[in-house]
Amino acid sequence: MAKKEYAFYPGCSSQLKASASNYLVSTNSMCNKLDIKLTEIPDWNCCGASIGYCEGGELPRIAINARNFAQAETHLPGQDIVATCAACWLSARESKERLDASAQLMKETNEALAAAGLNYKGTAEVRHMVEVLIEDFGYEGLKAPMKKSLEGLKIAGYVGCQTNRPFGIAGESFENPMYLDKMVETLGGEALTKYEQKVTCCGGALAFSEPEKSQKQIRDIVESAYDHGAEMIVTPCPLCQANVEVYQSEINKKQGTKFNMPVVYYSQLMTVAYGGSAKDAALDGQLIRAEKLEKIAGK
Amino acid sequence: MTASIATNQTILVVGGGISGMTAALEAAECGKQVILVEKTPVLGGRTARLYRYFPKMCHPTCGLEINLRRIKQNRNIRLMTMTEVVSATGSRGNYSVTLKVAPRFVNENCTACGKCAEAVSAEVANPWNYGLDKMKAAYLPHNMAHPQRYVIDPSIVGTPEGEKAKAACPVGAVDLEMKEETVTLQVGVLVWATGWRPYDAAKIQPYGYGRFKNVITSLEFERLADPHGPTGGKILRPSDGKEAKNVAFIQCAGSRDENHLRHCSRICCMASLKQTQYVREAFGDEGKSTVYYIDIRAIDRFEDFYQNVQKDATVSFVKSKVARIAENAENGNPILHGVNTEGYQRYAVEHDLVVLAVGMEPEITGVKLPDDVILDSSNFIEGSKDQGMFGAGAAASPLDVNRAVQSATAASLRAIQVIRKTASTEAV
Amino acid sequence: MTTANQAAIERYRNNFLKEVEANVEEGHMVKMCMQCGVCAGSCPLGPHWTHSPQKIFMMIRAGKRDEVLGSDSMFMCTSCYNCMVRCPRQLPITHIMHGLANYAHRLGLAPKGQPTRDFATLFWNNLSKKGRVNELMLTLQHYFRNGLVAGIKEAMAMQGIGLGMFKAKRINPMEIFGGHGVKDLKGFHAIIAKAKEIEDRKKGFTA
Amino acid sequence: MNAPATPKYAAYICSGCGIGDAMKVGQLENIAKREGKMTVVKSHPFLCNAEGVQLIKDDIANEQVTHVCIAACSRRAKTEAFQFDGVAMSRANLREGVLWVVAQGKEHDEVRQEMAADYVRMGCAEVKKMKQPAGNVKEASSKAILVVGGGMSGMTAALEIAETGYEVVLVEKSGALGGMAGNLWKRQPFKAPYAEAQDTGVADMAARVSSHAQIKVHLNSTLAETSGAPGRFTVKIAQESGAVTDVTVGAIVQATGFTPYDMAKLPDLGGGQANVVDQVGLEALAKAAKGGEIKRADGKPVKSVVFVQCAGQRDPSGQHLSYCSGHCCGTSVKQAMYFKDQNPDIDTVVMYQDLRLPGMGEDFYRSAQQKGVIFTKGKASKVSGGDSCNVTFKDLILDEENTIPADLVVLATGQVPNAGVDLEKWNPVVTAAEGGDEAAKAQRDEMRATQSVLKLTYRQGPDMPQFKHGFADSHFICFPYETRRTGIYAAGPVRRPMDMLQAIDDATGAALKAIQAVENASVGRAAHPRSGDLSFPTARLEGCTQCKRCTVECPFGAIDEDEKRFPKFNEERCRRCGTCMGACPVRVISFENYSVDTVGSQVKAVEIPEEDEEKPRILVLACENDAYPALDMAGLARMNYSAWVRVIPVRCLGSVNTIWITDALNSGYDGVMMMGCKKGDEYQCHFVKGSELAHYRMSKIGDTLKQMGLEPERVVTQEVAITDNARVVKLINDYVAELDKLGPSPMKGFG
Repeated sequence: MAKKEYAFYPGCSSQLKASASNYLVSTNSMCNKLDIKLTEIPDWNCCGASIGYCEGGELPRIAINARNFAQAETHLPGQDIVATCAACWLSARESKERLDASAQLMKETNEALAAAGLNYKGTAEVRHMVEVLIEDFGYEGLKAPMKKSLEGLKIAGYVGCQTNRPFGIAGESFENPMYLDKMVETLGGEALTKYEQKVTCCGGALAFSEPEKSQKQIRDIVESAYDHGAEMIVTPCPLCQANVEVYQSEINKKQGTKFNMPVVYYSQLMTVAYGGSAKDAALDGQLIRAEKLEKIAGK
Repeated sequence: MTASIATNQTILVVGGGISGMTAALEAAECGKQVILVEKTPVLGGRTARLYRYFPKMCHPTCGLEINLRRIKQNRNIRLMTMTEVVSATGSRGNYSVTLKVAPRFVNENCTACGKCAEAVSAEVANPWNYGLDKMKAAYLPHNMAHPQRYVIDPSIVGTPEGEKAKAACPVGAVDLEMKEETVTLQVGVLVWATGWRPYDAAKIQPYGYGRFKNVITSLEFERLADPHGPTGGKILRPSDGKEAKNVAFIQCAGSRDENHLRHCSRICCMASLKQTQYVREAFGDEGKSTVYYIDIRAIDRFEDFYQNVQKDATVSFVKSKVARIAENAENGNPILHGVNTEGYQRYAVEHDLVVLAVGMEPEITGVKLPDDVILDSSNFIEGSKDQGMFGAGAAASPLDVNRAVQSATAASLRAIQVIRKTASTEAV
Repeated sequence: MTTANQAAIERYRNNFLKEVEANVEEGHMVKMCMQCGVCAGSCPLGPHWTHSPQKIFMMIRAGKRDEVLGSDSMFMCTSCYNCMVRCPRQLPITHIMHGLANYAHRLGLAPKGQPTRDFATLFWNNLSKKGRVNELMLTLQHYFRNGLVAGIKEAMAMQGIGLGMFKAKRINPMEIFGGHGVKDLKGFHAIIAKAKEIEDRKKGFTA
Repeated sequence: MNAPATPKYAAYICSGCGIGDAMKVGQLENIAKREGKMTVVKSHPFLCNAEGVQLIKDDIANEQVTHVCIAACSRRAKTEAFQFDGVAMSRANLREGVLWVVAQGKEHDEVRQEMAADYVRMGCAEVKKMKQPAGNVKEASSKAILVVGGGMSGMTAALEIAETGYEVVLVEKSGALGGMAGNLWKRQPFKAPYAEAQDTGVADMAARVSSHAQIKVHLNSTLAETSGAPGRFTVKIAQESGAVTDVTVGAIVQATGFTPYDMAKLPDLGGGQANVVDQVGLEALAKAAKGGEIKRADGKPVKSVVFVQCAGQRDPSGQHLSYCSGHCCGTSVKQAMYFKDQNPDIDTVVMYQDLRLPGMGEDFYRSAQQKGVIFTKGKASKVSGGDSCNVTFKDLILDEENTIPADLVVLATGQVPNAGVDLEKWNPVVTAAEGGDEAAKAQRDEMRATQSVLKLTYRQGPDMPQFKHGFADSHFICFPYETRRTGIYAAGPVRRPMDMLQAIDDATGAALKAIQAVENASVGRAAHPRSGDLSFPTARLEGCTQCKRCTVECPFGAIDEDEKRFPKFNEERCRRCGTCMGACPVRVISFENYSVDTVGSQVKAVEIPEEDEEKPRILVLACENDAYPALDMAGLARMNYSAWVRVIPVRCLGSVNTIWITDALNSGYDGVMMMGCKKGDEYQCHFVKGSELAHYRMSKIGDTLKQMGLEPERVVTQEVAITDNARVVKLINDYVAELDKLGPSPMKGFG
């Protein structure tokens, strides 16, 4: 199979020593095994994220996303832009769709880009890594590089919001997307398909500004995973991962719970199933160690 | 084969529900030749599967009985059941229509004695009850089935079960050798009275139809309330067979929603108001109905019915499109989440059962409609460019029964006019 | 007639709707709401608001300018998009909420000290400084938003997490001195400045 | 039809479907021969198949059989097989009525056989009293159709009828065609994309009507008198000038439209104030503006407008209209667009409680929102006028009282049907007038002259009976066109509240029904629900006591009184329900194939066992429309009911003559049960009043029973629905148990 090439948009959190560095590391390992070549968009910038709305406004947010597109079009022509971060993907795709839909907006955006000598033509496609995996490889294709089964591992697939809404993965429902479950099953693990908090919001950026309210969300997400007998949670979103993993200790402290639920990325599961080491899968990047997964990696 | 039973003076009515029967009968009773084609083994269509009609709370089978009596005695109508239109070509006054006739495996000798059903043990899902229960694979579709002839389900043809049915028939009516036939007819005019089907409730994801057993559609609820339905008329919920005394009705399930159906399906408000009275009928003051709505569309005299239901202490109204349904894992109760927009009250309420008032979609799937047919944005039939084909009833617009009958009667006259013009052209 | 009543009568006109249509992101869709309330029930932070989106839309149509623009409701948006995908009229509710918050913020009418308002401002300023988010600085600035003492307290409370992140190599103390950023920072800033200029001109803000 | 002069009776007994296994068919044959006095008696193992049917056909052809009793399955089954032209036929229900409902097993053989034997006796007895109706072909029958009203509905009906090849006489009260539609600036869209108001098309339509060769238009005209019946209505058309034209028509479409509810009755909502108009008033302003700036009566341009929906409608208090007129939400949306299309800066608010735009109306609603029309869910409590109006209302979403100022307020008032005289009000006046009350006489004449539309000379009043709120239809779910005056059909908003699109469909449907009516009348065929029935009632006037019960009770006003005050049957108006037959105390009214005798002889044909046999007999008179099918379905479901009952289907409980009941009780039946349809406001009786009349008559039968020394429980009346198959079984079995407690009828042995 020919190598598949994509323009990679890792986003601010998926940089080395950033909060989702384990996502970056495991993504790279996973892509190696799948023979995917990711090339970072040269000099990419932050997407603005949703929370940028307040100060950023509409056009500046779209313009900075267009800057990334322009860079990709220029330097990686013909390659789809692939994001791993839910917020990056959403901001980018939303910007792209709005630019595609409005000639006026396109004009204004290019006026802004011109200030840096750039131009966006509207050719690059914006995709999420999960879309690449499902659409370009398919579940059967994802099975191919498997070296180990995740047999016996009970995993709650937590999809969260922004990889799911408003765009989502083609063919999946907003209320009960099944792709994480299918991925887990593909890798031989036990998917907890009835896990009902799979699309509950973790609070997003409000984890910072409204900790009480967000932690209530997080508590529901973790508690339900326990109720269904989960041994870990898997997610495709760095903010979901961070919020759900990091705040468990806070919740324990405040509310007397004893949460200790590992939260991993699908890329980590795949790296392990594809025979990668715990280090390849960046399992050392977990605040709550995914011991069972480490064990399989160590086998 | 080409049948010579029709000419360009014949009106072909497609669909044997209330609209199709009406269109066919009204034309036939004006002396016109009509072929009435029905896809299923029996006449009656969707209305025959309703327990009661609003607003009179009378039974659809009552009107069906009269219409069947009219059809049985009217020699101007030729009825073809288990027949579907495959294609229609030609133009006003001169259409060539290809029909596919599925085998019933029972011929006209059948006396509906029921021996075949006694002999057969295989069961199939019962479409009359929307698959809520099973029936024998040799069956009379329902009590008032017309033609009053049994049907052998194709699944047992060629099996020992099929042979059992054949052996049990005292009058040699079971014919397992029947084959699908294709028939071509020349007709002058077509009336599409193909009716409607419920919007696929599973597509309304937040409501969990298909995921939560105690979330059902309004059509399924009709069958639960009907003494001839799967529960013998007891309102029992699917998850555990317990009496569903506290029922939520969710309006606009699919309708008035650009994610689903753009149009308002018109009947659902009245249908739910009616169904609250099923709950009252079953449980008296113990029953509890809650209607979640955007606008209650109880148009014209139906308003009287609405006002009466409003007076019923067991029924309450919440102006809210329910946001989502969750399930109480312990008791299987659906939990409705949303906000009452009148004054902004947040709720998370458990009910025994949720009934989705699903919207109407035109039922024209599988038919190769001629290019001439004009459809509106929701695929209802507006008419045809050549004015030789007409939509009638719910195929033409989301209509309640009395408006469907009105529409079918009108379509019938328009069809007669085409026939008349064809005749006068030929006479020249 | 009382002045209050007179004022209410004056207010109950469509002018605020026009203002919103002109100046708020996707504001032209506000008029398409049919008051079903599905958004109100779909919001994860719904219980914490004064006004639901659907009610805000009605208030806009009723001309309740001060109540809307002074509300903290829009700042409760977690950008989960639940409301948006369920809206039967396909209103881009999330964007309208962002747009209203932005408008209120820019007009200076948004509630002072509203934590999400502050954090969101912090976030944008952080990312626009170097083109990429400096997570450490963002966190610290957030903790110290209410002054040194409160900041130390909050930071201390969270130090376990910080330590864990450090151990997991998911935080870099060196970021305090710079960290990630785009190379063409000048160009990046020029784009933002230009975009802001265009937008402000359109929306009637004088820079 | 050329029926042979000498009747010849034949009975055919089917032994198929297990009848032969469970019953002694030979004995049944003997009964048919000896007791039933049938000339030809044959049995067949499979009577409904081609061979069995041929057997009967051969006898009709070769043996000159004229009367056939088929003892097989229910009369509702195998009807296509057992269809013999020109032959009178009865059906003895051995399958659904005996085999399937009597408990299985040897121990029930005796009662089963007795039941079957009685049904054979009854079938034979009935057929002997029957004549095959030939129909009454009317050579001079008129096929022209009168359309009353020249609005959208009337013009549509006229054109549709004319296009189908029938002559039309159209009478319009005003000087021009167009009616209410002619007052409109624009109409709502009928087709996708449902986004913009459309030209009404009235002018074009009026031109087509006026120039149509087959339509004769009478403007400035009203009906002065309508007499006759379908096929032969004589109508006096009076012009404003006083000239009267007589026309003969076969059927009538009443498309007299509506009047807007009087705003003056809504002073709280500003009715009567200068800058408050109703929707018709707004159309006038829009028409005057011709697409330009809409101005108020005082000439001031309208810069803000509020539409108050449901003004004087949906009112549960009874003070105003209780119903919803259906069109007004759409009309206000359209009218709001008049303003927005002309100037988007005009503030337009539609204040509604439930916005009612069904079907594709949702697109129209969206389009108005797109144009900037504001929709506010609120209930207006007060509109104060003056140069600027203030609408005070409760905002139902924001949950607060509020006030909006507006240059103009439009009240969406409802449709009041122009239905003519309300017979509920007419009847007491007439009764008083006939009693000699002079004031009542004057009032009657006044009502007739000023309120009536049709001015029918019918005994039962000058207009169609109204069902509810002044609207004229009856079976408005399955058979919405069925008014209670045969051959007269309501179309458009006079039938029920409706918008223009529906009125067009409605008028087209009514046109068909009118055409059907003239065709039916020409061959003496009944209209719905006994469509195709060729029988008709005749009366032996020599026995008539002029009690008028038949004329008063006929649900369809079919019977007038002649100069000698005898009932005058108008066959073409008759629906063949037999209510007159049931009403007649001296039993002089009968149909060829359904009479006091056809049923009475069945009642008497049943063999009544002696008291000591302990075999009670119970007569069940079951309405053939709902109760009889329910009994059949009980059979189909193999439910068992008591073999003591003998069921006779009747056309309608209204046709039940009390003589059948007294005859039955006299001859030793232990009880009589009647099963009919639901009565009352939500009646399900196919003949509207039959079931109610039966209940009423039976409530009076107590005295007769007392005279006979019988308990009142010996006669019961039940309301039964068609789905009640389980319930009819229970009703029968419970009644049998009750009668068992009562003990045998003391009349036994006297019969």
